[in-house]
Amino acid sequence: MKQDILRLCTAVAEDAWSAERQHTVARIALGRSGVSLPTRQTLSFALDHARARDAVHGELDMPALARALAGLGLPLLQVHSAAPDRACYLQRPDLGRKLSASSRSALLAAAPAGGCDVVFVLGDGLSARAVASHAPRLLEALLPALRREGWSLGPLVLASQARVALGDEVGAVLGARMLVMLIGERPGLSSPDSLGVYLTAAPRVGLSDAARNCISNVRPDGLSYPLAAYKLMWLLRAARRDGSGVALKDGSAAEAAYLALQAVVGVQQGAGKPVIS
Amino acid sequence: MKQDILRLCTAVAEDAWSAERQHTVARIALGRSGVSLPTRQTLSFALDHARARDAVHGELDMPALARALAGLGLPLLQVHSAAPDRACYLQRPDLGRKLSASSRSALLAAAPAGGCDVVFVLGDGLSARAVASHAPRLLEALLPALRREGWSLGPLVLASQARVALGDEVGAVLGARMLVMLIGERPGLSSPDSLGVYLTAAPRVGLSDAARNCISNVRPDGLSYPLAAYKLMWLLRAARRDGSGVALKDGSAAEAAYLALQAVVGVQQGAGKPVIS
Amino acid sequence: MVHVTTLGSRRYRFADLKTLLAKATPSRAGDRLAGLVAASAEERVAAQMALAELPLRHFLSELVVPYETDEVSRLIVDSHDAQAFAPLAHLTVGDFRDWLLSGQADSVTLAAVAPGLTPEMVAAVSKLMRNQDLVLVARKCQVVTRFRNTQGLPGRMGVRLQPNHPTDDARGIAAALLDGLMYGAGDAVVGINPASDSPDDIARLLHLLDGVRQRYAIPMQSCVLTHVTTTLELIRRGCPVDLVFQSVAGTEAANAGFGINLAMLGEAHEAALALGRGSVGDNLMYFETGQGSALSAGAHHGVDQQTCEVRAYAVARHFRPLLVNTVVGFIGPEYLYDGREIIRAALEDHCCGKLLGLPMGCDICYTNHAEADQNDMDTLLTLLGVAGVNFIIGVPGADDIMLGYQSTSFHDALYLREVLGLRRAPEFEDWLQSMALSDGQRLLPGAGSTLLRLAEAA
Amino acid sequence: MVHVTTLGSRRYRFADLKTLLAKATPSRAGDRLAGLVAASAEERVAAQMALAELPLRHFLSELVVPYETDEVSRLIVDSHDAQAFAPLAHLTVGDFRDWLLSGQADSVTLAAVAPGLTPEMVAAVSKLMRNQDLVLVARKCQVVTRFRNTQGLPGRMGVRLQPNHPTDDARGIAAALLDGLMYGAGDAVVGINPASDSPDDIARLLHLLDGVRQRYAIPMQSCVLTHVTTTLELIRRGCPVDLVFQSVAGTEAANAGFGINLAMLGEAHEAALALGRGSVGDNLMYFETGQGSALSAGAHHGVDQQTCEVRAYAVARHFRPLLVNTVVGFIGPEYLYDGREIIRAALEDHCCGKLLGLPMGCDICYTNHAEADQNDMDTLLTLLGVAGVNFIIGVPGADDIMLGYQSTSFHDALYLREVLGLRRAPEFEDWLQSMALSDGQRLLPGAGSTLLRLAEAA
Ligand code: B12
Ligand code: B12
Repeated sequence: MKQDILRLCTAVAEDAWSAERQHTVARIALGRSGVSLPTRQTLSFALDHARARDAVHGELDMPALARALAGLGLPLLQVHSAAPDRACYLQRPDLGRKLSASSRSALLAAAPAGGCDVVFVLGDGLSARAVASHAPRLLEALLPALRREGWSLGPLVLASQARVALGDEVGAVLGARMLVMLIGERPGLSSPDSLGVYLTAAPRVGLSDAARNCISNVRPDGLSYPLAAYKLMWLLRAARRDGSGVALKDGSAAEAAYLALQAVVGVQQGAGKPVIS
Repeated sequence: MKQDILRLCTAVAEDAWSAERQHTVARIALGRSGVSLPTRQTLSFALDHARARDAVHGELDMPALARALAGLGLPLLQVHSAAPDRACYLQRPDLGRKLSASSRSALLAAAPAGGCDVVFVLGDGLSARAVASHAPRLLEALLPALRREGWSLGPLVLASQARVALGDEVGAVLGARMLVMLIGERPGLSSPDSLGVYLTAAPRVGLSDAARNCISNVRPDGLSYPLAAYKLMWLLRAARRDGSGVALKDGSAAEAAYLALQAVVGVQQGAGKPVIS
Repeated sequence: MVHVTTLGSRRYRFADLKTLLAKATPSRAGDRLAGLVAASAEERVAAQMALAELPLRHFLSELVVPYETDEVSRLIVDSHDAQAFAPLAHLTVGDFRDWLLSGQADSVTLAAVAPGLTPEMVAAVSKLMRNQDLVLVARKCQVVTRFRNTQGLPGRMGVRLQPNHPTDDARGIAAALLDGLMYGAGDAVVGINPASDSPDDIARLLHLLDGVRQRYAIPMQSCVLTHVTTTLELIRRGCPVDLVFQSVAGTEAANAGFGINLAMLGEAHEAALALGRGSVGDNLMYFETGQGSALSAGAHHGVDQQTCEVRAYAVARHFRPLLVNTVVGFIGPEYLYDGREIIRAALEDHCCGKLLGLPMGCDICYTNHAEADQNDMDTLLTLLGVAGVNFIIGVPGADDIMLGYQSTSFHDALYLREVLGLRRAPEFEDWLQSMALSDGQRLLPGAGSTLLRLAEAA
Repeated sequence: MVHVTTLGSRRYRFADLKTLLAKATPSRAGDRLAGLVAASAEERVAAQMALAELPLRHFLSELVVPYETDEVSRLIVDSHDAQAFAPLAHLTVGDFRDWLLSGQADSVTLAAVAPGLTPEMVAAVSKLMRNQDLVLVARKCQVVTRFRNTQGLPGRMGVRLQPNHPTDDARGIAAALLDGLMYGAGDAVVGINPASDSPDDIARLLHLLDGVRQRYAIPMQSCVLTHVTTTLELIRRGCPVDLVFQSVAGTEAANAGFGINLAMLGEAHEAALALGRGSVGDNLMYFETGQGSALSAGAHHGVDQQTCEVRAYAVARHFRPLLVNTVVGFIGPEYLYDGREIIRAALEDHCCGKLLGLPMGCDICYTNHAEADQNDMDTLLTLLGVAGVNFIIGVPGADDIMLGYQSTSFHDALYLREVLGLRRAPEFEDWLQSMALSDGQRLLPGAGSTLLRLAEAA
């Protein structure tokens, strides 16, 4: 990162394939000092690690997220897991999977009569930044298609100190037939803000991960919003028919390839209109 | 320790010199499994470690210690260092070397006019058990001789969360010409209760360890009370003449050898009367 | 059965074998979370003492998870080799440790008794072992496996080249793959974790890897680490599947949480064997495990996480794997809190796996929510090198840009080769030399122009 | 001089070199106690970046402790070898790390530049090094010293046999000495820490050790680790003094706290040299050091404890020692809190000492008030073995019954020899073989009847 401020040293053997760096943000062609990482690389790594550690401890800015979601036309509900704070959250995954008592009552009170087809939960998970940055854009890309197909939508649930399985309880309480959890994945050195999407049909407390499907790495350097929305739409449709989980395989790839092409040719990451057929 | 409950295994090679164990409590002739410690030895070591850890965290039972010292005929004063508790004490040696504000005032109030020849501080140090078990016996062995030689004695100061250098401040405040700190040494696996004795002439805040002398390992498996008292008496006399510190070497060995003989021949550890000429 | 130790005036009581095993375990986050740890250091030693007294035979009668309700327990009991066990049958767990450390337990003998050991026996003895014991015993175990090259030979260590990319982009993966090969990595396997769960995407990646392998005649095996059911489907579709990957855990319920069972694994194993793609051998399963997965799925039955982990090795062992990888720091600080817990767990996993006869590798790694850093990894790397680990992971610059964690870099592997003189799989070593990338042992500076054309290939 | 790093929108400012060095140091208890650590992980990296940019030359002009008031500073400056430094003069600290890791820095070159390095340069570069770098660089440094045998040859490691006893009892010491010899320990030195400060007692111990050595013709050196002034007195009295021991620290004031100065050390060195007792060489000083001692004496001048420690090596270097021992975990958790801090510090000390040309050994140890245990020691032991440590300590069962702490046992040394193939000093190895105690490398089982008579000798 601050590599420029560090002078090159003759003891460093540079790698001939540094041109390959254009194809990936992976730390390739770093060169070596003897067999070891050059000083500039260890320092830039150390800096990124210091920053990633901060990302883990970042809190979800609920009001800001609520503002960003305002335009979507869905009621918002805020809930907390049973983990009171970040330190506890990190050590007690069991609590991150349960609603706090007050959140549970609040949700029960707000549950739509007769349930609904799909509920979205936005959970901080291990990177509040991920959900803050990407969840609104992903929903923007997705909701028009859902509405067009006549899915009934429950409230948007913003959950702090959340684990993936928290969605099971939320979905059950709200009578959702399908639960989509948008959650911050563990922050990596080069990806402090990666969003994971977990889909669970017929959510209820006690489900295992075998009952869900996952779309991962939604972020600018990863899966684009339109593509993620496309995949999710495909999975939602399939899961409504056959249920979610291990048996359901993402078959959207062929169509997605077409979309990817389209994205490369024209549509800016997240800037264009939703493009789901 | 609980070696008896562990059966011998043929894979263990025993050592031929186990008879040597009578000469030392060191862990000799342990045998080996391959090149490694036999199971029974690693377990007995682990048990001792668990117990030594407890010894570090033990607190000084002030009332009991006061009772044990009652017969010595000296006024008792209780003081605390500036380290409020054990956790802080272990991490802040600087605070363990300073009196708390209230202890300082209390000491000032109790200071004998015109000072005194010697003050004894009994500090918990790293093993409260050491000072509780051995300090009273050591003083019993020593005080008669001091009195006989006409040393003026200050109060006995019982100090909790104490480091060696705490004595400098105590001595200065009380106007002691000589300060003896009796303090718990770090607890070892086989010696959870070893007492250290540190002697400082003309104590004042800011002295370095080069200005003191030390008598170490006072305990049943170590230096006996009579011998320790003998050495201390020798050092006190010499330090009164030449000052304490690196330049003063313990020259008591020749006489002590005689005493040691005497101890082996007859006098039970601490059971007999003080034997200082 | 109730187990008791008396220490001085205190009597410690352990209700059953699983409680005894849990209390005898060095403290770690997952067991604390599950409420299974000893209440004091002394209680832990008391449990270890009681465990040391327990005859190995006892483990054949008292199970930690019932036979009736758990297929992993059934596998363990039903496949136990009483004849291999016979020479050890008279030992207690404490004796067993002494025996393992003794000269009697050499590589040949250890391999011979392996089928007679159950995971619980092995977990038990590891709880009495210090870090140095875990190193010393593990390095005596030799587990050699083969597919297109030979893994696990003494004095050698493999590297899994892990060229992940957040969109599974072919150019991005090829760039990382090139980087790894230029650094002499990839002999254990070139294995991609796909971001996608789509069979079409996986198929594309399988063809990419097989194309590179064939074009440059690399004596390597490849793998795309998708769910076993997807791999099975792709085998049926005729895709070039070398290794079958799956995460496995130590109880039936935990495996169900992963969407798998033994029958599924068996089916995939058979299907891949039928392809006959191995050239020097037919070990073709690649399993990953890690302490904490059963607890995380609420499927641990009150058994401590290390014992659960070793039970996962019983699952792996059944399928004669080429590679077993404990992803020790990957699952997170919820289960292994800091560098110290990660290091201890890795040494346990490696040693226990080896004792059961598995080709153990280790993903020496940590996540950014754990209290650990590169220094801890350097420490663990060095320890596992001395312990004779079969393989480690190689990720560009130690930073996995898709999985979001830090593993070991290609440089890290070179460090270990340098300080311990560890060599690569012999077939791969020859290939590197033929490509003028190494002099057989060390990398040649500034070489590799042939391979640079790889980039264009992708 | 003020040092600055800008990271994004933040500007980090470091008032002077000692502040920069302190903030660049991995966090540890003593520096936290002294209020010297970086406020955040990011600030630490910023300091490391600024340090990486600093020319090595700068260290010759900005001192961390003033020349005028500190004799250690004067020693460092006045004994600096500008010619040896010349090849490195153009490097920054960051470049220096790269160079140290490169193939250019081989054993011969490293030995040649050592006199051109100041402690602060070496401390600085170590702060940019990961644990693996500290291992890799240290093992390239070879420091060979000699008295009655040869220490520090490649592939070899010595053991100081430490037969302490709480009353300095001759039988007790002899028993522990026998135990150590039977386990093949003692080539580095047989060194007793006396409980007593009495010259008569010390003299008795010196005669005891010399008697055993002569009676069994052991190619070993002995030492009683009393204060240097006492040793000097005993030399004058004609006692058999092989090695002169002293604890040393990195500032004049800290040394004053130990009751010593450079002149005293010089005097004792000369006096011992004059005895001419070495048979294969005349390295005869034995120094001990440890992070935290200067701070403990309030004599650190705001310099971080690791830099203070490396300055102590400048003191040691001046007297061509046979052995330098960093007693890393001995001083206590006040300065190195837990196993992790102890491990890091030990690797730093070992590497920095070696870079300065010292025969570094390590007392791999911890006290019972520290958060550490045998597992941490196993880990450190293995790392230092790989790093090529010159010697370690051997105490019966790892339990020093006089000093009240845990060090490494004779068994620990055997473990390390076993897993890394490390041999003993050649002269001592021959002796063990002549006594039928070993086959040259491994101990023979059940042997040693000759030596058993030792016990009676005492
Ligand atoms: C940690 C992790 C694991 C750990 C989970 C341990 C734990 N208890 O925490 C372990 C190693 C056990 C694991 C296993 C598997 N994982 Co996983 N895992 C991850 C990882 C790295 C981080 C997840 C995260 O941050 N979650 C957010 C936190 C806040 O939520 P959480 O509630 O703590 O986490 C839960 C979920 O993440 C869930 N989970 C983990 N993996 C998977 C996979 C699937 C398909 C599902 C539905 C749920 C799931 O387990 C956690 C506990 O319940 C992601 C990659 C990434 N960058 O996100 C891959 C990832 C999600 N896993 C993946 C896969 C394929 C698997 C496996 C199916 C592999 C296999 N063949 O067996 C297995 C089985 C998963 C299952 N059904 O349970 C893929 C999913 C691909 C996809 N698009 O479907 C990902 C994206 C990585 C990859 N590309 O390989 N995994
Ligand atoms: C820890 C220790 C050290 C550490 C102190 C580091 C620290 N800042 O904590 C270090 C390694 C620096 C050290 C150095 C020396 N030590 Co020392 N040390 C000990 C040890 C193991 C524990 C002391 C203890 O528990 N104190 C109790 C705690 C609660 O008090 P504290 O305030 O934290 O500790 C202070 C004192 O212990 C003091 N101190 C430490 N050693 C010595 C030695 C003397 C002579 C004096 C006056 C003070 C002193 O330093 C501490 C900080 O101020 C004892 C052995 C034992 N079993 O007690 C030997 C011991 C006290 N040390 C001893 C010796 C000889 C020395 C040295 C003189 C060795 C030398 N040749 O240089 C030096 C210099 C000491 C000095 N004048 O400062 C001898 C004393 C023999 C005697 N009867 O006089 C002992 C008994 C060990 C031994 N037999 O070798 N030591």
